[in-house]
Amino acid sequence: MKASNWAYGLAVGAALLGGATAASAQSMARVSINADIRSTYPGVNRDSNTDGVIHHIVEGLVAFKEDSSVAPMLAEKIETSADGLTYTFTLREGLKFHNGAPVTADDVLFSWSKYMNPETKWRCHSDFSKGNSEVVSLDKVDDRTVAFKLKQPSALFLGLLARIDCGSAGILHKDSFAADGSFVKPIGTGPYMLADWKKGEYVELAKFDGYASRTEKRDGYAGARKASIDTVRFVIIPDRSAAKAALYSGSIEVLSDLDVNDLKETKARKGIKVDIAETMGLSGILMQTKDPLLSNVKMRLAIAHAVDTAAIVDAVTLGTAKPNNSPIPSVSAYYGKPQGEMIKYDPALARKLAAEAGYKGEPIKMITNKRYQPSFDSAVFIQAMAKEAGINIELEVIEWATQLDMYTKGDYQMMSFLYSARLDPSLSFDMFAGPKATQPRKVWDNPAAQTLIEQSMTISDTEKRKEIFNKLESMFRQDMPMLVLYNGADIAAYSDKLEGYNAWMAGQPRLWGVTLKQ
Amino acid sequence: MSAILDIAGLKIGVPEGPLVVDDVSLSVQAGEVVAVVGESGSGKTMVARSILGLLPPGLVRGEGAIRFKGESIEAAPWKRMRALRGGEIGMVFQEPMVSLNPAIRIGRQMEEGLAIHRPKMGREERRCLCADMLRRVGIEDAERCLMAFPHEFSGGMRQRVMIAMALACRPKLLIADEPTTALDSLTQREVLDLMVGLTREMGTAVLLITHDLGVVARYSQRCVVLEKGKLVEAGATAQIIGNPQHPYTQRLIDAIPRPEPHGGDQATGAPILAVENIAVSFTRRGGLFGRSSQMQALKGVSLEVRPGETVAVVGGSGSGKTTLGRTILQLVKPSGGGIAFRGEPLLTADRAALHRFRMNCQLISQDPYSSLDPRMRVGAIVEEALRLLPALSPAEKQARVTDALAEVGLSGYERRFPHQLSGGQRQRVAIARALIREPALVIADEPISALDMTIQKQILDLLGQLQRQRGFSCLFISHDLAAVRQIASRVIVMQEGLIVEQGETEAVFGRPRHPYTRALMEASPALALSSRTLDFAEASTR
Amino acid sequence: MGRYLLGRLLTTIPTLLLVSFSVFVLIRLVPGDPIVLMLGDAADAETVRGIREAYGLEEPIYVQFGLWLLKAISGDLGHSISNGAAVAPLILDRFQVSASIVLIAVLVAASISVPLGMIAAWRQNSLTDILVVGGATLLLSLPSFWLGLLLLLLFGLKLGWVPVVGYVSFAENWQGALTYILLPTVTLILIEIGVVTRMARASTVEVLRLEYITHARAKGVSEASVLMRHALPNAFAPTWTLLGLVLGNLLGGIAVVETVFTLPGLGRLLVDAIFARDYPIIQGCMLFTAFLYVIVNLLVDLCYPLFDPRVMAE
Amino acid sequence: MTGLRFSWRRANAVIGGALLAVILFAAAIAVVWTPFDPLGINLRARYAPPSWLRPFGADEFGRDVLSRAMAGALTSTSVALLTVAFAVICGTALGLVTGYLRGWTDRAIMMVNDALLAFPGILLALGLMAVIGPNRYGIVLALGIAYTPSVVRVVRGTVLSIREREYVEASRVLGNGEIYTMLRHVLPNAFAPLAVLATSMFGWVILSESALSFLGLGVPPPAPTWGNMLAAARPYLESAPWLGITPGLCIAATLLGINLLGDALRDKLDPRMAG
Repeated sequence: MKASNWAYGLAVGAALLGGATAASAQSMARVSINADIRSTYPGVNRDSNTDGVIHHIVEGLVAFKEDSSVAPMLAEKIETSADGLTYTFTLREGLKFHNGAPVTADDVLFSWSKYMNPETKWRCHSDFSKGNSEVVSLDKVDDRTVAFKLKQPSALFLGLLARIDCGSAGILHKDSFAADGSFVKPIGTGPYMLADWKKGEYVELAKFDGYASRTEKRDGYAGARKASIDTVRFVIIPDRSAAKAALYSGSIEVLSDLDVNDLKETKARKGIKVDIAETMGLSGILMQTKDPLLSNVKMRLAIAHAVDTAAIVDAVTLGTAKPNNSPIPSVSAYYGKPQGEMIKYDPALARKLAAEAGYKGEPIKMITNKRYQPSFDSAVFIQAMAKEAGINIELEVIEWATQLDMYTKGDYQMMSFLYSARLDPSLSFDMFAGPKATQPRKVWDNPAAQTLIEQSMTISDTEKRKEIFNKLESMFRQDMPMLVLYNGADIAAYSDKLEGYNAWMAGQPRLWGVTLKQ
Repeated sequence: MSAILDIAGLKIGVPEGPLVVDDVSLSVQAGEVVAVVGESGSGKTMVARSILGLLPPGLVRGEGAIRFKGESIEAAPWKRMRALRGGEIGMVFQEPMVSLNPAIRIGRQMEEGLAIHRPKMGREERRCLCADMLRRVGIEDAERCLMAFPHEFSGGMRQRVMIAMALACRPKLLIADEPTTALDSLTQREVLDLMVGLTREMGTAVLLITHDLGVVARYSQRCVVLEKGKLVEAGATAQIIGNPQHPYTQRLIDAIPRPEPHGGDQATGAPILAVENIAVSFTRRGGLFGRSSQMQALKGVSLEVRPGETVAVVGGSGSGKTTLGRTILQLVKPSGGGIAFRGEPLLTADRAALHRFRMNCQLISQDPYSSLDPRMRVGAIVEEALRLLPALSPAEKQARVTDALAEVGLSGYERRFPHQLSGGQRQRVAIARALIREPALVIADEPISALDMTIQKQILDLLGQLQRQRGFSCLFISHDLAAVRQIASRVIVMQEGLIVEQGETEAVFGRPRHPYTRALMEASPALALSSRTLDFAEASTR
Repeated sequence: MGRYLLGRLLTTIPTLLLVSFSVFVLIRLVPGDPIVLMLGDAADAETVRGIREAYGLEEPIYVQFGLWLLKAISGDLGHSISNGAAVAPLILDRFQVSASIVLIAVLVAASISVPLGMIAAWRQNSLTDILVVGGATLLLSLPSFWLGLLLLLLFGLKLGWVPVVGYVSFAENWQGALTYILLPTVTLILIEIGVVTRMARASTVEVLRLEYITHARAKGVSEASVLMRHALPNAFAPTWTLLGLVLGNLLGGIAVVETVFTLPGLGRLLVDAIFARDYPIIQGCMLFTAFLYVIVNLLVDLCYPLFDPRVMAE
Repeated sequence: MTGLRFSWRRANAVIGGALLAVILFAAAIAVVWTPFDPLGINLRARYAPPSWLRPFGADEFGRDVLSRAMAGALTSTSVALLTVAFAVICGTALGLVTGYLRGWTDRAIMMVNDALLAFPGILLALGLMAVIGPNRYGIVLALGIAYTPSVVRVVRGTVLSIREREYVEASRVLGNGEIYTMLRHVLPNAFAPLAVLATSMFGWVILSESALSFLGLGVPPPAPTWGNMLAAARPYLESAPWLGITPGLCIAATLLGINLLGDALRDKLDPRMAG
C-alpha cells in the first residue's frame, strides 16, 4: 500500500513537472462558448455547447460528414446483412483510450450497456429501445468486432448512432466510471483529453499524444482528427458583444457562432478571418392550429403570403443563409424542386385570405425571445410586414426558458422558433409533426402525414423516399402550420493565427487539423 | 487699572445687508464681571463671538475696534488669534449638550487646549492639572471623568466640565455666553456660583452674556443693555436695576413678575379636579434581550383644583411635574390612584364621559414652536378645536375664531402659518386654541419658559386677564417661582415624584417649611430680584 | 457584547427564513422548467417527468423546502441542476470575484471621497465646493453599465490597454487578476465616489455648524486639527453607515457591471441561473446575498460606536 | 455681496429643472408625434449614421434613434412615475398603519419589510421580474414592490417621531380621534421626507428599469426604452457608437436633473442643509 502510494506520488509529481516544463513552449487556442457545459457524460445532460466540447474527447463507431452522410469513425468497416437487420462493425487497429488502454469489443459492449441503462437517461435511449430502430441485441463477434441486431430494417439506424446530440454513442473506457457505476469523467479516444473544468469559467482540454487518426481528409466529425495544438480552452463568455470584443483583443482565438449583425464589422477587422457554412437547423414561425383564429387554414395562409421570406432572410442573415420555405434543409440530398419553391409574397392575396377567414383585425400574439437574435429580428420584420397586409401581430418578447415551456405545452398563438439540426428528412418532419393530443409540443397534427413519415423511416431506397417527402411537402404547404424561413448559417470568426479552421453544417467548433502560428 | 477688554463702536452684519450689532462699545476691567443683557435678537451673542473671530458664516465684522489688554485684536493674524483663543480668552457656551465633541473623551478635549497653549507642559503634568481643575469645579471622580465621553454626563456636569476646560489655561478673560440658560434653576445657581467663585480666585475677568436680569443682578458689577443690536444703557448694575433710564430697560425690569394679592374667596365650591394618590411608572426597554427597568415618575400624588383658582406645580427637572399634567390629561396611563373631573372618575370612564372631559379640559404646552402643526394656518389651528362641536354652522365657527384671535391680540392673523409668527404670537395662538371651547380647566405646562422676558410678562398678563374674564381653573406647571408667585393662588412643590409642600402661595413663599422649597427659592434669581426691585422701588419712592 | 451579538444574529434568523421560503416558492412559480431547457425542442413529457423526479422536483413544495433547509443548515446548498456543480463552493468561488472588486472599489472610493467631501464642506460655496459637488452629482448620474461600456470601448478596444474579457483569480496570477478587474473596479469607484463624496460633504457641513466645532476653535485649535480631529470622526459616522449600505448593495447587485465586463461574479451567476431556472443556485445566491447584507449591516453597526460613542449607551 | 453668494438651491433647481423639462417635454411630444415611427423598420436606413434627417442616426432595424429615444423617454418616465406612485401609496399606507398600530402587526409587517430590505432593490426586482414576466406593468409592479419597503421605513420612522410632537398631543387633547389625527396632522407633516425620497426614487427607478432592461428582464423589446436601446446597442458600440451614446446620455441627463432637483428640494424642505 505504502509503496504504491509512493509510486503514485512520484507519477503525479512527474506529471506536474512535465506539465510545467512543457508549459513554456505550449500552444493554446481559446474558443468561446456562450454558456457552461452541462456535463462531460456524452449524450447525457447536454446542450449544444456540451456537444461541441465532448466531441473533442470521445468518438463513436460512426460519425457525420459535412454533407450529413454517415461515415465510419472508430469502425474500420461496417457490414449490413441482406435482410437489413444485422450491422457488423469492425474496430480499427491500434486504437487507444486516453489512459493508454487498447479499444476492444468489450469496451463497445460496456459503453452500450451504460447508454442503454434507462437510469443513465441517455438522450437516444428511446430511439434504440423502441420504435423504428429498436436494437434487439449487441454481441461481441471477436475482440475487434461487434454486431447490432435490429428488430426491423431501418433507414435511420446509422444516422441515429452518429447523432451529435447523443455523443455519437461515444466509446468510453470503464475507468470513466466509479466503482459504484456512477460517471466520473470521460476517458475516450478523441484527439483531446479533458484536463480541467473550472465551472462557470472554462473547460480545458489537452492534446492526446497517443491518438490514432484516420487517414482520410477531415470531413465533419469524420476523417482525420489529429490534434496539433497542445491545449484548447473553451472559455465561457455569455455575452456576444463581449465575446466579439474578446476576439478582437486577442483574448480568444475562435468565436464559433458570430452574430450575423457583426459580420460586416468583423470581416473588415485586421487579423480576423470569417468562414460561413450553411446549417441544418430550422428557423420558422409556428402557428397554433388549435387557436380559434389560426385554426382556419386561410388565416395561416394569409400570414404566409403577407411575409416576404426572401427579404427577411436577407436582412436577418445578411445573405449568409438562403431563404427556404421547406422543412427539409436546403443542403440535404432530398432537397429538390418542390422544396425549393417559395411561397409567393402577395399582400393583396393575404388581405383577401384574411377577409375570407373572417379576420377583423384582432391582435395575434407572437412569442419571441432575445436569446436568439435572428429569431427575434425575424419576428420584428414579420410584425412590420403583417401590418402592411392588415394583420395585427403583437410581439411578446419573453425569456427563452418561458418560451420553451410554452412551446412544450403548445400554449401560444404564434411563435418565432428555432429547431436544432435534424440530419435526416424523416427526422426533420418528425420533429414537428405528431398528435397534439398526446404531445402538445407538436405543430403539425395530420394523421395522413404521420403515416407517410413513419413509412419513410423504414424504406432505405432514396428515390422512394424522395417521392414520400415530395408528397409530404405539398401536404405541409397546404396546411401551413409553420412558416419556415431559413436553415441558418454557422459563421465562425477566428484569429488568422489559426490555420485550417472551418465552419461546418453542425456549427460546432473543431480544433483538430488546425495549427496555431506563434 | 487698565481695561482687559475694550470694545468701541463695534458693528456686525450681513455683508451689504442689515446690521445685527450696531455701534456697541463696552469695556471689562481686570477681575470684573460685566454682563451683557438683552432678549433674543439683541445681538449679544454676536458681540461675544466677534471678540474671538468666531462669527457664524454669513456674518462679518464691520467697523469698530476690539482691544485686549491694549492690543488691537480685531484684525489679528491667524496665529495670534489662535494663541488668544483658549489661552488668554476662554469661552463657555450656552448649550452644554452640544458644545462638547461627542466622539472624543473629556480628558483629551481638556488636554487639547493645554497642549496648544502650554506646550512645555509634560503629559503627566497636563493630566494632573486637568484632574485638579475638574475637582475644583466639584467633580469628585475626576480620573474617571477624564476617561469618559460627554454623553455620560448630565447638562449641569457638562457645563462644569466646560468651565474647568475654559479655565484650565488660566485665561485673563472668560466669555460666558448664556452659560446656564439650558439648566434648571437649582443647577443654574450651583454652576454660576462656582464659575464666579473660581474666576474671582484666579483673577479672571468675566463677560457674562445673559437674558436673565436676576443673574445680572446677582453676579455682575456692571452691565450693558442691548436692544436689537443697539446699546441702550450701560453702567453699574445696581444703578441700572434700581433706576433704569431707557424705556427698554424699564420694560425689561417691569417684566419681572411681582407677587399679586390673591383673594381666597374664589377658591370655593366642590373641586373641579381631584387627583388621588396617583402613581406613574415608566418601563425602560433595554433592547430585545436587555433587562427592562422601571422608573417611578409619580409616587402617589394627590391634589385638588377648585373652580376659578390657579394652582401652581413647581419643582426642578425630574420632579414629575410634567408627568402629572400629562397624566391628568389622559396622555399617560397611571399605574395606580384615581382622577375625578367634576366628581366623575376618569380612569374608568366610558367614551362619552371621556369626551365630556376632553371638551372641558385643555392644554397650553411649553414649546410654542412644536405645539402648532406647521402645515396648518392659524385660523385652521384654532378652528380645529371647534370641530367636535357640531352644533355650530361654518359661519358661527368662523366668527368664534375671529373673536378668539382678537381676544389674544392676533386679529387678522388667520391666514398666517405658525413659522411666520414670533414665539409669543405662537403661544397666543395656543392660548386661543385652548380657550375657544371655553373649558372649565386649563393645564398650562411651562407656558412661558421658552419665551423672552418681556414676552413672558405679556403672556402671563394675558392668561391672568382671560382667567378673570372667563373664570376657568388653571393648573400652572412651572419651574419659574417668580411667575408662579404672580399668578397662582396655591402652590404645590414637587420633588422626585412626591409632593413635599403645598399651601397658599404667600404662605409657602413667605415661610417655606421644606428644605427643597427653600433651595428652589434661593436658586431663583428672578424671585430674589423681584423682592429686591420692590426694595429699590420703595427706596426711590421714599 | 457577546450577548448583543448573539441577539442580533438570532433576530436575523426569521428574516433569512422568510427570504429563503419566498425565494423557494416564487422561483417555482416562474414559468419555464430547468429540465425542459435542458432537453430543448425535443423534450417530451415523459422524459421530463422522469428527470424531474430524479432531481426531486416532483415532491410537494414544502417537502422540497424542508429537505433543502435541513441541508442548508449544515452548509450544503445542493447541486446545480444545469451542470451539477456544488452550489455552496460555487457561490464562494464567484463571491471572491465580486468581493475583490467591490471591496477595492469601496475602499478606494472612500479614501478619495471622504477627504474630498470634507474639503468641499470646509470651503463651502467656494469654487472648489461647486466643482466637487457638481462632479460628484454628475458621476452619481451615470448609469454604471453605460460608464462601464464607455470605459471598455476606450481602454479595452480603442487603446487596447487592458483585456476586455476573462478573469484569473488572484491566487493564480495576481498581476493578471489586476488587469482584469481594473476597469470594473474603476467603474464602480467612479460611481461610488459620486455617492460617498456627497454624503461626506453633507455630513461634514452638518457637523461643522455644530457648537463643539466653534468650541474647538475657541480653544485655539488649528483648522487642520478641527477638520481631522473634531469633524472627521463625527462626520464619518453617517458616511460609514452609507458605506455599509453601498457595500451590501454592491455585493449582491453588481450583476450589471459583471455582465458588461463578463466577470464570473456572484451577480452574473444569479442572472444566468435565473435564465436557466437553476433553482438550487438561485436559492443559494439569494440566501447568501441576504445573509451577507445582514452581516455587513451588523459589522457596520458594531463599528459605529468607534465614530459615535453615544451609540454604545443605547 | 448677497447677489454674488453662490446659491446651491437656485443653481440646482435651474439646471435640474431645465434638464428634466427637456426630457419631459420630449416625452410629452412623443405621445402625439415623433419624427419617425419608433417601431417603423426601414431596411435601407440600417445603421444610418447621424445626419440632418436623422440627427441621432438609425439602429440595426433602420429605426430612427431620436424617435426611439423620445418614445423611450415616455416609457421610462411613465414607468418611473407609476412605480414611484405605487411605492409611495403602498409604502405610505403600510408605514402609517405600522407606525400607528405598533404592537405585533407592526412587528410582523416590519419583519417582512426588513426581509425585503435585505435584498438589494435591483436584485429583488430581478427576482420579481422573473416571476411576473417581463412586461410594462410587470416592471412597475416589481420595482414598486422592491421600493415599497424603503418608503414604509421612512414613513414609519417619520410617523413615530411626529406622533410624539406636541401638536399631535394637542390634537388628542382637543378630543380628536386617532385616525383623524393621523390623517390631519401626522400625514401632511410626513410629506417633506416623503417628497425627498420620492424624488430620489424616481431617479433610482429610471436607473433600475434601464438596468433590468439591459439584463433582458425589463420592458420587453421592441418597445423602446433607454435600457433596451442601450442593451441592443452594445454589440455595435464600436461600429455604430451613436446607438449607445444617445440612450446613455438620456439616462444620465434625467438622473442628473433628478439629482439636482432633489438637492434643491432637500435644501428647501430642510433649510439647515442650505448653503
